[in-house]
Amino acid sequence: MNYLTSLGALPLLGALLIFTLPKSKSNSAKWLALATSIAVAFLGVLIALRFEIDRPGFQFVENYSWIPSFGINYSLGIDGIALVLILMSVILVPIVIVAGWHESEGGRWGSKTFYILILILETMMIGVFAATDVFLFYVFFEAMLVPVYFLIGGYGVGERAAAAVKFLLYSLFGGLLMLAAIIGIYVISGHQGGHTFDIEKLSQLTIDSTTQNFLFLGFFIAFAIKAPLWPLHTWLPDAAKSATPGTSVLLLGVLDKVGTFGMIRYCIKLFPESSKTFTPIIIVLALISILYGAFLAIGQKDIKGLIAFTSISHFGFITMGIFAMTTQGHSGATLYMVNHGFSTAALFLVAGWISKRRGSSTIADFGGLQRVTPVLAWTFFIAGLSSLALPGLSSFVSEFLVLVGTYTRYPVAAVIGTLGIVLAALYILIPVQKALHGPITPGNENLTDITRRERIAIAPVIAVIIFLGFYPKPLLDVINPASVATLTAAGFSDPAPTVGGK
Amino acid sequence: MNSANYLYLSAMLFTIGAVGVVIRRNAIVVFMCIELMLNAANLAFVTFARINGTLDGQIIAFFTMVVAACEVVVGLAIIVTIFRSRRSTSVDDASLLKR
Amino acid sequence: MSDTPVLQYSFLAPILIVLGGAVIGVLLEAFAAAKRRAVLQLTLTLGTLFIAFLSLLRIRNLTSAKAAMGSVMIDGPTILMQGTILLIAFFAVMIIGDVDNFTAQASAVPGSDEEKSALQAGRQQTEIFPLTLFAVAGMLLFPAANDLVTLFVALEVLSLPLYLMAGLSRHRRLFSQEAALKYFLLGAYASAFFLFGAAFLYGFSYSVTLSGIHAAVIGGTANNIFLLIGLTFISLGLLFKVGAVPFHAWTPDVYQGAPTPITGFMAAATKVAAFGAMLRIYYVTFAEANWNWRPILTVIAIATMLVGSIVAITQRDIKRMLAYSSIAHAGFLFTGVIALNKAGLAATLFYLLAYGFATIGAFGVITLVRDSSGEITDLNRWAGLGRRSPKIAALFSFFLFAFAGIPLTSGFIGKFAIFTAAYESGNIGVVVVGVLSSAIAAFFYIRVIVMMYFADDNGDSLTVVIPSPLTSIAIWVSGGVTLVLGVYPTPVLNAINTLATFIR
Amino acid sequence: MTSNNLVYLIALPLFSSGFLMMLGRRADKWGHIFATLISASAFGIGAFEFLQMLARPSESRAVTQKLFSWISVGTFQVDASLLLDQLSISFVLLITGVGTLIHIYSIAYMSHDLDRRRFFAFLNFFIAAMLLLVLGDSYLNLYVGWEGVGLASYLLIGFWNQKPEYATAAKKAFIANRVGDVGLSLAIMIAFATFGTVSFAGVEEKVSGASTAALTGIGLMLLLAATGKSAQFPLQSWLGDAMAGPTPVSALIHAATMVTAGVYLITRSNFIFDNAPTAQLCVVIIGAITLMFGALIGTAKDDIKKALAASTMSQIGYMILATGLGPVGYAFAIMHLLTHGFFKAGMFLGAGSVMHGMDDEVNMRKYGGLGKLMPITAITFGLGYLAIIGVPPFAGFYSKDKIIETAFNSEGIKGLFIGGAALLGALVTAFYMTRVIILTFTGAKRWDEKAHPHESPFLMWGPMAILAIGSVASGFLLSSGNRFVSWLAPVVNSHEVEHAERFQPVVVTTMALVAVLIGVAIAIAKYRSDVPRVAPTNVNIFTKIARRDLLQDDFNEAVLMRPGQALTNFLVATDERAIDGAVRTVGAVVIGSSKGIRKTQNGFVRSYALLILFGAFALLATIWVVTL
Repeated sequence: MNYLTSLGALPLLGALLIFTLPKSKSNSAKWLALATSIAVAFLGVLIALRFEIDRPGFQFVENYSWIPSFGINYSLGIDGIALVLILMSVILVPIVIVAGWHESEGGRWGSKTFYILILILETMMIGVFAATDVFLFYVFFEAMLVPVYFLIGGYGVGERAAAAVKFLLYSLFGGLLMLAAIIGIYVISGHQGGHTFDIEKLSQLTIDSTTQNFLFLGFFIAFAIKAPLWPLHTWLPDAAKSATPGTSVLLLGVLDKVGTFGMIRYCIKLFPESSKTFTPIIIVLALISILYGAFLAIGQKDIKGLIAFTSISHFGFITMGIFAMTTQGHSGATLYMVNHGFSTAALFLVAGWISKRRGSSTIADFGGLQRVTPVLAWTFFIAGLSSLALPGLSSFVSEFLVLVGTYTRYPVAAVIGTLGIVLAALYILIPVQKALHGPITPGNENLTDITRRERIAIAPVIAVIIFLGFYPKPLLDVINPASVATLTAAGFSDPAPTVGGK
Repeated sequence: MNSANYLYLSAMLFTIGAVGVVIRRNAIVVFMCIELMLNAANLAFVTFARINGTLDGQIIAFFTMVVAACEVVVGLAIIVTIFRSRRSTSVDDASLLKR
Repeated sequence: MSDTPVLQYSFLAPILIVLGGAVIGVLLEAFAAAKRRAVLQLTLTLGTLFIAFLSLLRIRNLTSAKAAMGSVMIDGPTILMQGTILLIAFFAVMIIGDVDNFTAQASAVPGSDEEKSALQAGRQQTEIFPLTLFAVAGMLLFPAANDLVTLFVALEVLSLPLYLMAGLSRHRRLFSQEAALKYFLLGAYASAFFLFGAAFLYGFSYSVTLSGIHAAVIGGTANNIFLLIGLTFISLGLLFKVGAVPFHAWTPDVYQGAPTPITGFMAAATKVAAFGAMLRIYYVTFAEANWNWRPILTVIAIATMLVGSIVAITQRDIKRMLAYSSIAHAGFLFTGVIALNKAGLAATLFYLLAYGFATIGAFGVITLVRDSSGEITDLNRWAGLGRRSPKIAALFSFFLFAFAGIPLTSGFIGKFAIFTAAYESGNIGVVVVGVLSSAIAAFFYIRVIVMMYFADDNGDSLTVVIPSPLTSIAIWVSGGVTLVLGVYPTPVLNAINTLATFIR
Repeated sequence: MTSNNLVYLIALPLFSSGFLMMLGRRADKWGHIFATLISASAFGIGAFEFLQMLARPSESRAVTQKLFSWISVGTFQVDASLLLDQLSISFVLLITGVGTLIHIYSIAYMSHDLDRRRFFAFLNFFIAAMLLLVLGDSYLNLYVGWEGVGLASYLLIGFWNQKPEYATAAKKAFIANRVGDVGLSLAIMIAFATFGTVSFAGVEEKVSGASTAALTGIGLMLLLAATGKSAQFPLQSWLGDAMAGPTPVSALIHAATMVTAGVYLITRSNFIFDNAPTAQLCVVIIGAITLMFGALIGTAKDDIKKALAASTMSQIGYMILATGLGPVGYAFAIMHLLTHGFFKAGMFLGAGSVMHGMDDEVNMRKYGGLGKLMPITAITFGLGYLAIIGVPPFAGFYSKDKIIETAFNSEGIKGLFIGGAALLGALVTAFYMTRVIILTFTGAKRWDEKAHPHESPFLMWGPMAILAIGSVASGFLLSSGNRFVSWLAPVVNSHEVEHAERFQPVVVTTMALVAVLIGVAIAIAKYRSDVPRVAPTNVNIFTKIARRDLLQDDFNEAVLMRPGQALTNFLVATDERAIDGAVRTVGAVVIGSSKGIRKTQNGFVRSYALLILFGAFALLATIWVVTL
């Protein structure tokens, strides 16, 4: 059975069904979308259960010739890293649908279109993580911009069109640079035993270091825009401020992970030597992202902008973990991707709910919410704690792994990175104080607390956040072999402890 | 007489035509300049044919004349139409489409 | 004396059929009743193109045959390009068939009583159909031409009808006439250069056939300055036709002024023909002299990509914007030409097909967006189109995505193929510029989408007419082709790869 | 030895806390009782384990419980597992014991608060986190508890966060703690990089092979952590503000337990500090500075809780100082920690009782003569007072005296300095504590007519009484026959190192008692007469500085906060203008060139022809040049 294709095709099928619905039935479109996404989530869990932890290499491999004249194959396969990211994506989609049950109603077009776009996006998300053919990856990578573009521009708020355009242009720019690099490596493969896009075969190529550096940059800049890494981040706050909360969740939670995922899967795997060359610069950029994102988050007046900048800080951690080139760093970074997905989801969803109730997303307009809407306030608080990596919540494990993994190779970077811990406390607690604490700001007296639907949406997210904080082992067990494999293939090994090393 | 001189003449005619297109305003004159260029080419063809002693070039000259005649038909049609609309044959007057 | 000339009619059949159809069309103008002329002409034209295509299929397995005493070369690329031209022309004619786009009486002065009465009488300038066929015939011949005379004649045969067709718009006739005038004057100017170049090539090689010139190029004994002048001016003629910088200036004006269906036809089909001829000349004739022309063509390719993309950004008129976009695409195509390898040839052929269909579709959609005074090409007035007719807007967006080279559209595969070929030839700088200008180009395509979907309806009388069946077939088929070529281009690519070898 | 019960110590209160939070208002009626029972049962388990431990020989008293493998990546292996040894059981009993008493006290103290259930949920959460802190068998497990208590502290300080200044105080506490946490996490990183493990046992085993630099690094980072959590210089400023929390919280978290976590951390890491003399010296210095710092601040505060908070700071300074004195000091530090837990908690509860009777008035200048109206409070408070200033035979005497003695006897000139500081601290302590007693319980009444001071109910004074008993007896119980020192010996490796004693114990004790007497005398002399209801403003500069917490807040504001805010504002502007601006500039350049090139498209056919002509020349020229 073609598990991965089925997984990817299912949402597309749902989208098609919704497309055939008459216009008036926007409610059935919702339910259909929800049903589809839940089915996809179940299939995703099934795949996870059938995943064999100890088997090296890609699993659930599918390989069909697609465009033979260019050596392009439709080939899918997942390792542990891809698996957890796919799992996160398919779990987040139904949550986003439930959470934003009415999100589709304020848009330029009807609900139908909204859910079609969401489901198409889900297909693309699965595809981008599952592709093992570089060309196929690129196709998904670029094509997924289109639904997001329309989701932001069509259903967002404020300067949504401008934000959507900015998002698209940034991404296209990066994508096109990557295209040039993909072409480059493809041409080189042609000189060394036949044109191919197969990731494994491409990683065997011998490329001279100058070329490798340029190709690496082509890939890396695209991923750095996506991730986003300072100074290529300015699209993100705008997009996040304009998009609906659900879209933002998918944007920051899943799409941006493609960037960091790509760094592991493509940058390091294909260009180990250049990865080594550029590591110092990238670590510095990551550090700047961590601190810069944190400071900017502190300075934000808009709650969504704040979350966006916290994400920039978090992506700094992820990038740093990846380029620390240690198993702790890599596993930590991968786990961080998942955890960040969930904690940002929680933050964005709750922020979206309270903004909608209040009709404003300016932090100063809130105040005393803990007295008015206690459950919402607590949910936001817990999500915030996860974001500041409180031990016992999921992000802590990953953030600490990243830091430890970085320290063993780049102590100075890790030391500077830990400053992010303090700043994280500031950027979470300042808005918490302004929005949740203090006297009740006029205009907030009559806000309603969380609804049943919202409870259903947020409960699994919070549960995951807490569960993974205490017991990240299931994920780490899956991620570790993949991290080790990536690093071994690229020729890295963990620094041994100075005392009693192996 | 050195046949290269015919080539110089041809080049001169061509240049006159090419420059004439740029400096003259009247559409008809511009068009005639183009015809001059075509004929310069014809002269070159014939000269080369003469130098080489083959007939190809001379035959091409006839083709060119036919084509030029066709061009006149089409060109005059267009110029006359626009003259009727605008009451002017200045090519500078037709400059609505720009930027 | 030599043998009686053998024309080999079967090889020339597609061209001859189209020419024949055109002549019959002219006769129809003379003898058919005015009321039925439009239908008859349309049927005749589509039928002619269809039969021509069938006859082309019959000779599709020829990979090397000369016809008309070696004047016409029937090889793989010829067949591919003729096929592409016929297909594009077929769908373009469907859109042209919606004769509301054309003036009732071309000879009538705009705004005159004569024009009004012609309009009221419902007269139609059905000569547009035979003109189209003549142009198609020229286009079919152009890439197949194997000697200088044929090349020149084909160039003129394809150009002259287009000059006229550009002036036949129903609305904004002053624009249209001006477009015709500009196109004609500049086109003739460029033709003159072309001919002058041809003369010097003849003087250089004492041969009019491409293979003869090629032999002289390899021999290297003949007079080099003649080769230089010949090469330069021949190139100029071709560069003009495809709208390369700095010979591009006519493109935006003509594209904007001409009747939209004609613009679509011109943009799509002329490009195929001109690039076809260019490929043959550079790949076959001057390949060995590439160190002469490749550097400057590289510069031109870069300039064309950049100028097209950059200037398009600030356009307010959608047709004009697409004109600049077509200039940028010419630049992309150039990177395939100067790659000078088989991959480049194949990529260019694929790109031409992909771009041709997207162009037909896009201009087809533009013909549908109107108010009472005709088509609306002012971009600002496209605001809210996405709400009023979502399907048409979606289709147009899809074409724009194809132009921008977003994956899952034909444009992406084309761009990928062509950049790959360029990279393969070692011309990495061109690839980088190509990629950058693609990024710039994306901006103005997206701007149109923003206008259609995200700008607020300004409530003016913009309507989308219900497309006639033919037009809708044409645009939806174009969309379909664009999608299929993007998702599963394998059959087409295979066909191109088998056929794409020039024969000298 | 393993045990299966340890997890319940943590799980019960943790569950209870989550349960009460989830149930919400439904649990309002019985939540406080439920939480108190849970806390009591945790104490029960602790006591049970304690008895079991007593039954075993001293070298095998430690028990462990492995729960599950928590983080396992490459060589980074951390189990969620617990360790109960002589050190941790001392804390467990203190935390659950004092904790339970304070739960009981709070039932009455918080009875009028609508959110009492939530308060108890937080208290239970704190108990769980604090127990995890002392039970974790590795630095990382400790870290979880470490941040957990920080969170609990944050929540409880900000319990009445509808008042903005309370919310700010909570935030300040959390941030200051986080700065310390950076130290802890860095220490863990260095430890992992050095030893390849972060468990206490693993590190201790390999410690001998490590370089001094690494050990010093770990030590200093742990010290940083301790300064954050235990309100030591220079991270002490949050503690005063933390008094915004309800008084039981101040008693439990900010006096008895959480703030002493730093002492626990250093004692737990004795194997590191014993091998890193530089770090140890820093510990001593920080302790000495803080004990003076706190004491000086204490002299100037009119707010009863802030005065007590300053005293806490100072007393923890003593403990930290003791931990820096090497193997001999750990036991005394912990002993002082335990006795301090009793008397300071007792005094805080007493202060709460006073506030309870005085409509939450905290300004001691508006008290006066309360002894007669609140006899039980006055007596329990008084017993705590005697303990803290170190009057024999009260608890504080035993523990503090030992610290001063050890300080004096440490080597070289260092001993004289720190001993002197400790002694001076004792003097100042006696002064400010006497001041508190005088202002609050004796003299003329200075309160408003509206106030009706009254004794607190039994639920409140009961716990106070028990703590008072502790303040009286615990010192003697722990120190007689060196009981506690030998109890802790297996953990801290203090194997009776013989010191050349500079001062005989009798001498030190005498000096200390004299110092206390002087302090008390000065206080009586100064506050015997009438005390103005409003703090006089024409005081000397030192008093002013002391009232402002020795300018620590001003320092932080000037050096950290303002530059930080400026940096933030600068970066926000940079992001918009410079970075996004750069991107926009690229766009503007493209658009500008677009407009520029458009101008060539002027609509005149002749200029197009000229362009072609020009192109022709350029083409010809280039091809010609290339050909040459």
